[in-house]
Amino acid sequence: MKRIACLPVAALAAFALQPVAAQAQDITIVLSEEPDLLEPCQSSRSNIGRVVKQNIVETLTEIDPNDGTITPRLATEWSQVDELTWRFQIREGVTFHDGAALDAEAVAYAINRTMDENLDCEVRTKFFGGLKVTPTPVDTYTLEVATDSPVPILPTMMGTVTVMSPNTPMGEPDREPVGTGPYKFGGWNVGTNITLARNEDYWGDAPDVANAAFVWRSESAVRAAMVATGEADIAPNIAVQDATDESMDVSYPNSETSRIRIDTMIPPLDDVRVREAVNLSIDRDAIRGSIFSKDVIPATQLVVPSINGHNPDLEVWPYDPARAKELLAAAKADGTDVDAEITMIGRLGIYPNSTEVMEAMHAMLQDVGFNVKLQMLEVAEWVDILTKPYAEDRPPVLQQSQHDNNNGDAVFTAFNKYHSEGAQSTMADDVVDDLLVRAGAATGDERRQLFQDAFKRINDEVIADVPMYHMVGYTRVGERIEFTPSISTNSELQISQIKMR
Amino acid sequence: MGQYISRRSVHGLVSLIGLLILVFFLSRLTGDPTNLFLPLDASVETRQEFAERHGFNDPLLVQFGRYIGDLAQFDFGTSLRQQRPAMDAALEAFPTTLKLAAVTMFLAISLALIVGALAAYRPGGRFDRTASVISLAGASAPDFWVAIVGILVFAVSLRWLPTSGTGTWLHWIMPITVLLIRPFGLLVQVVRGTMISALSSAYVKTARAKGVKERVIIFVHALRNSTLPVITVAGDQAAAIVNGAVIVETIFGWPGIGRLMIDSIIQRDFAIVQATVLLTAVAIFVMNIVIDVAYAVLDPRIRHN
Amino acid sequence: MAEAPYRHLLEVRDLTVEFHTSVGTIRAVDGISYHVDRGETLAILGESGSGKSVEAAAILNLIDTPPGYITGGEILYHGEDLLQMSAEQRREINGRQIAMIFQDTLAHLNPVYSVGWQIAETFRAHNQCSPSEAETRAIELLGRVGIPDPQMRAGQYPHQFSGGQRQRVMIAMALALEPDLLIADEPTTALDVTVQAQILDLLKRLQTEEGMGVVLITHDLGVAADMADRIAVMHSGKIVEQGTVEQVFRDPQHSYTQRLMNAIPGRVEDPDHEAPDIEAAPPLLQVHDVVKHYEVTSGLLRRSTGQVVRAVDGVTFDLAAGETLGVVGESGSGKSTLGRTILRLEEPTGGTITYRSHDLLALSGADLLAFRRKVQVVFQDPYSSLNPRMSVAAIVSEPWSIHRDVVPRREWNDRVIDLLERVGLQPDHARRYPHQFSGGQRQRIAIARALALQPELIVCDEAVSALDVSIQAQVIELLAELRDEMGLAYIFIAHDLHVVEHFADRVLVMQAGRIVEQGTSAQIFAAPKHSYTQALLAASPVPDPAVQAERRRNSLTPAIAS
Amino acid sequence: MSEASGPVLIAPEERPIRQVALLLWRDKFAFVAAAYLSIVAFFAVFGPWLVGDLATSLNLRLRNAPPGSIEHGWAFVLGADALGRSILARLIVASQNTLGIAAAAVCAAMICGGTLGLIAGYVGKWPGAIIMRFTDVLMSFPSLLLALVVLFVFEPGVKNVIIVLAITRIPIYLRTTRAEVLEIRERMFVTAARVMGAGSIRIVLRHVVPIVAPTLVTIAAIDFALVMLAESALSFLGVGIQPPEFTWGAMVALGRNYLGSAWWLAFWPGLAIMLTTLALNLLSSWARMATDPTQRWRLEITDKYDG
Repeated sequence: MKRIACLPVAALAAFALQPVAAQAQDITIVLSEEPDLLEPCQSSRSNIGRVVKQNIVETLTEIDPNDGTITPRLATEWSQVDELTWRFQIREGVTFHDGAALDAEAVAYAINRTMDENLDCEVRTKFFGGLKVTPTPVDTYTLEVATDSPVPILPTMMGTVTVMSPNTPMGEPDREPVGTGPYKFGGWNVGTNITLARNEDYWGDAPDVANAAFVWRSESAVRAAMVATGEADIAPNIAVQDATDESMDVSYPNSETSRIRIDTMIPPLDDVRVREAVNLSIDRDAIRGSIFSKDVIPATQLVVPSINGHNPDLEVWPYDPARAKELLAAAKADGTDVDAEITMIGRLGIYPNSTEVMEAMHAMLQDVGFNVKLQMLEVAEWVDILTKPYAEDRPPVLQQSQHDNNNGDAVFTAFNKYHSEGAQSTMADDVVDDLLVRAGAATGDERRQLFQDAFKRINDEVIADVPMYHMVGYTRVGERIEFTPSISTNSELQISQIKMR
Repeated sequence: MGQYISRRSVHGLVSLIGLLILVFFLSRLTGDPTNLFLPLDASVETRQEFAERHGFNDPLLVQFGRYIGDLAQFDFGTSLRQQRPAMDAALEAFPTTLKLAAVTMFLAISLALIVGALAAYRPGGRFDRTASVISLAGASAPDFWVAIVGILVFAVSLRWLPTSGTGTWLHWIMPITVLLIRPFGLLVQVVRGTMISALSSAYVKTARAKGVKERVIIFVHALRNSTLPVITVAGDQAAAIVNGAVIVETIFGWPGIGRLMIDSIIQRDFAIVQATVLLTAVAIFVMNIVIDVAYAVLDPRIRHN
Repeated sequence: MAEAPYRHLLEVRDLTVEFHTSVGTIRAVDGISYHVDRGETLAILGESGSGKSVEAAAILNLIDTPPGYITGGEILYHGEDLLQMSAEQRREINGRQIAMIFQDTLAHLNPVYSVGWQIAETFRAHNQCSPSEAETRAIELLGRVGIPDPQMRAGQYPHQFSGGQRQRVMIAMALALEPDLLIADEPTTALDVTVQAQILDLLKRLQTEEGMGVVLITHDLGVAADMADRIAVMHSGKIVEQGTVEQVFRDPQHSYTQRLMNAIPGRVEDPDHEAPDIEAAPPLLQVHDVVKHYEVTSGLLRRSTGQVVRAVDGVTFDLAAGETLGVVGESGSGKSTLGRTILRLEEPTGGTITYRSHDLLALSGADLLAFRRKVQVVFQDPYSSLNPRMSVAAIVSEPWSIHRDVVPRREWNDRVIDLLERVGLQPDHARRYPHQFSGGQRQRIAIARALALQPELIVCDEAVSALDVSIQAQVIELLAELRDEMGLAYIFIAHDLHVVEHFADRVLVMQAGRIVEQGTSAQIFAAPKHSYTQALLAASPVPDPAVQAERRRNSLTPAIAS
Repeated sequence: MSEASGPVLIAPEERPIRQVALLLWRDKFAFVAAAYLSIVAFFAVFGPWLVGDLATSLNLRLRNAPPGSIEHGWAFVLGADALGRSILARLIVASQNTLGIAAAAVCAAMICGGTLGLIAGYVGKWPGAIIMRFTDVLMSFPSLLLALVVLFVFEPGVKNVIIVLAITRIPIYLRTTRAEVLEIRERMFVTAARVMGAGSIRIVLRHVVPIVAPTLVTIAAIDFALVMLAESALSFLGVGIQPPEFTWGAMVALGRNYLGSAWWLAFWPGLAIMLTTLALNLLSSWARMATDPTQRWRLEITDKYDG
């Protein structure tokens, strides 16, 4: 009877597979997460931004990833009219993909659409929360933008506002964006891919890549495998352990800074000695090059060096468990209940190996004598704990988080995280509050200085968090193309910068 | 039969309503999507305004009433994330999973019938041992693990198959295999068990006494009688296949309803959770009816009762 | 197969079949020899476990190997040893030259194929004719074995046929290719007597027409006496006696054969017993015009279709204390439903039942519990009537844990042992579990359990029907003894008239839910008045070859389909 | 009631344990499976005590140390994980959580499902109907989704993972019990008990439960395996057991991130799960055969033959 059982399984080997020979100028990009929408107004979300921002829709200004300076894009120049008003000169001779002309009216429409409360819009809620913005066309290509309170960095902020065609309906989310960018929206097979086609009428230099397809795989190993096998050309974000091939894998600072937020309001963490002891207990050098890439940079504050307001004089906390124990003993002697259980809250998948790093820090804190409990949460519960309103009877918490500021200025970081009224602030320090308010209204060197002072106080005196690292991402780039990831690759992926080999 | 099916339909409707209520309230208990949807830096006022606009501040019962009211008009709600009718999103994803499940179950059942029948012919024999251990071993491995190892071996090292995605028939092989191994392993055991008793049953003796060939005895006499329990188990497996589909769709990047369902609950996009659950429940219900009909077709004793 | 002028159609020589088990090798068939000639019927007579079915299976190569092995002997068919042939040669002989019919026809027919298909399969298996011709010939055969409207019925499935009809189908299947030899393994067991008579008639007729040799395997002496030319008696895997039917019945040589003959239920005598006087005392149980109807329902709301099954249709009788009442009828006569109604397991649709002048149907709570103490039951199936997970001690003492005032707990052990001894079991059996006992022993346990509460009435629902004849006799003897010792009354439900002949004081004959005749045992058996009673008596084969031969000459039973 | 065509065996009474051991020895696969499971069970009980804090002490220098070398001590023979902890020690310690969770979930499901099934089968009527509709609801709720929802509502600790896994397995036991009860309550010994005057509770406890229980236990063995796999699927989706607690399933889920560079992180716990489920399956199919009177002979035969 066994003979009958010989099933024709063997045939497979015959089909040794060749990667489907793609058109010479077509590329495939594999991302981790599919966008829900292609709403330009949501382009601050990386899953949407990587597809649409600066590919399909463009912004008036652009932030240079290398030095944080502002460069022209759809606006050619800008100037401040008065404290509340800025004037932008719109680039001439640009048309949207649907044929509409780009002029001041069109930009005003785009700004109004972004500010429209009927549309769920992250650009508005993230960068313009509580601010009233009124665009007024002065002539065909001149636009004045007024705000209800002084915004010294409005040109920087305009780098986040995408300009979509005036034919895009008000108040309704978009699934087929139309902009002025070097690529036109081609199609979206939900769950499968999104395709972009080169805009032959683009106002700038014609890009190399003719067609681009975005696909999604949630597993880093699969994304890496796809580039390795030639099924995809770029995987912008893979885990460090999958970056095993130096010829393809490029690390880049991804503008993220990881930290452990300390809740300074709840005992025993309200004692600054305990907070310092936490910082001294972490062996940052052991984690770097093992759990994290060797390229991560131990951080001293929550903004990366290219950000206006970064304080270069701060020093990385040393690893000094002996001193940490002394501090704890001293705190205990003064009546602080250092044996109270402290909850470490981590978020699953916040960055690659997030669980491992929390386990490692948990062990390090335990070694020094902290009574810590580790809890890994999924994103929704984690957000609930991270943001105000906080629970009244919350335990002392050390919370894993990560911050991304690639918009050039410390204001996008500081108020939210450290002002006593900030949505994620767990500290209340009058000096810091004052510094931050003054910095927000200042310009130039004074602004930088005030922010630097604030960071110095936050990190050296208040000790509001455990700064971890300025993180790096790994991009795997296939051999057919040339692409150098930059600090902005985390939120956008300009296909026009990709060159075919 | 007609009466039976209409009674089943009433039961099905009752269960469906129960399910909708359960899903509605359970999913709401997982928390408000506001924090998740808005950027971390959003102000308290923005959050408040958002929740108000989407009705998350109303009492649960009011929200439920609204949901039922819409449902009566065949409005299954609007996805918060995708900003479009939730049922559109669910229906778009459904065919993929359906195809995946159908091909998998078809292959699992056919292979299990053949392998199980041959194994049962000589229980304890070499073929039986090998088939049992291999099928069970396959069914005993975590499916996501098999999937990733499969990609690394067959796509990256050997380059026989594409890593993931959809397209050619080659793209089907790994997802189907991963999805197949568990139902196949269990079904082989079931087929083997029922075949062993079928082959030692009295009517097989009669057939041997008539001089019927062994091949006919196995595949005509015994196998048809073994299919009923197999169909029951296969039905349960098919109903549970959406679980496996979640894993397979996630890893291989297939746009199916399993992945949509899980992504939606993680993002607290309740309308889609509800739509997908409704859709799968209806599919399971329809499948059960089909199974009942299959029983009747395969077994005249059921047909005549 | 060459027509070798060999002496015998089939000759079995020194056949030995062994089964290998963990408790050692069991010799199921131990060196038996016999032969059959053309046109002759050999009855192999034996009780369950005697190895008679294994031996038949060996002829058709139906023994499962493992665990069974033919370790010795020859099976000569037309002088050629079947055991030396290849599996394929054996297959070609099966069905074409040697055919077999089996006992439990519902299990032996494939439930999912139509009977026409299954009969036609015999032709297909031997490539005898085209598939369409096979169908036609299957329909012809169905007609020939007496199935009315064969064209339509060929498309039906086994479960749509009655037991008798299924045996006809089986016979049609076996005779399809006109075999030389037919092996019939308990072909009429579990059939009603009238149906049994028809099937035996059919077999006899077909045998005469075809000139087949027949090996008839049976435990029923009556059937053997009716059908056989020669008899081989099997016991514990050996043939203990062989001879013509007259020799064996008239003058059994071997002690086992003698015991078997004495065990014929009709021959149980109970001279000590005297029937109680019905008129003397107020009756124990009065059943008046009891009706039990089942409504046939359909549809979503289970509405009544207006159709009614009249399981019990107006039954009236009295039962005196200490009296034994036999209730006899074929399947579907309503006798078991009547028993269940008296036990308050079913609520009757109409009528009254009084027990010691209490309205039985109105009892509830403590009164019902008190009644439960007085009336017990022994069921047919000794396998399912004992909980397999309980020890014998637990089974027998269970009534006391329900009725806590009967026996104090510390005396349970002693009383269980008493009861076991009383029903003929050993005290150390108390620790064992039901599966360790034979059918007859289990029935004794069930009786011990029924006796535990010292009841006044025991309903025996086919209590001996599933047992071998010799065991039947022993159990009935036990019941009779207990009756005399304890003054028990019995309602003894049976399908076999002869079982109750000498045991019952009075007999009710039931048909289609009604009592067609009642009277004392002597009256019913000596001078049956109702035609149905007469038919029942006539159909039941008497274990006496002379009587059977006489009957057959008169051929009272017409060959109609059951 | 036909006696089987084989000879009637009066089962010997002597020493049932020896009998079971003998039957087990006859089936070599089942024997090996039983031996393996005994070892695993031993580690589940004594593992944490034997290994101490070897399983949790970090050593980032040994991060992802490959298996096959005892250079760093016997504990690292299977390699080290992403935090340089001994995989062998972690496997041993995790066996407690893994088996404990699976056992607790299966037991809870069996008890709940069994009880509800008894009610549905024995009482019937409207409680039965409600229970059956409830089962339908539970069965048409994709179990991974249900698990996710419940674990989002309650935090994913050991206790809640057990509850979730139990809930999703309830229907199996419920339906099986109900079907068996419907059949058992028609059996003669139940009728006999009613004639004796036994009440419903007595009948259920004395006559129905003991008969249903072995069937449920057989299902439980297979379910045990499924629950272990489901638990690892939960970990894959990120809601299973969370550090610092760990199970084999969680180890595979975490280790999958390293499959491309350090396969042993996911391989060993995956192998442990696979072998355990395989062993349970083999043992339960052996048990099914050993308890089925019509198949038991296959184990009792003394001789080997070649299929």
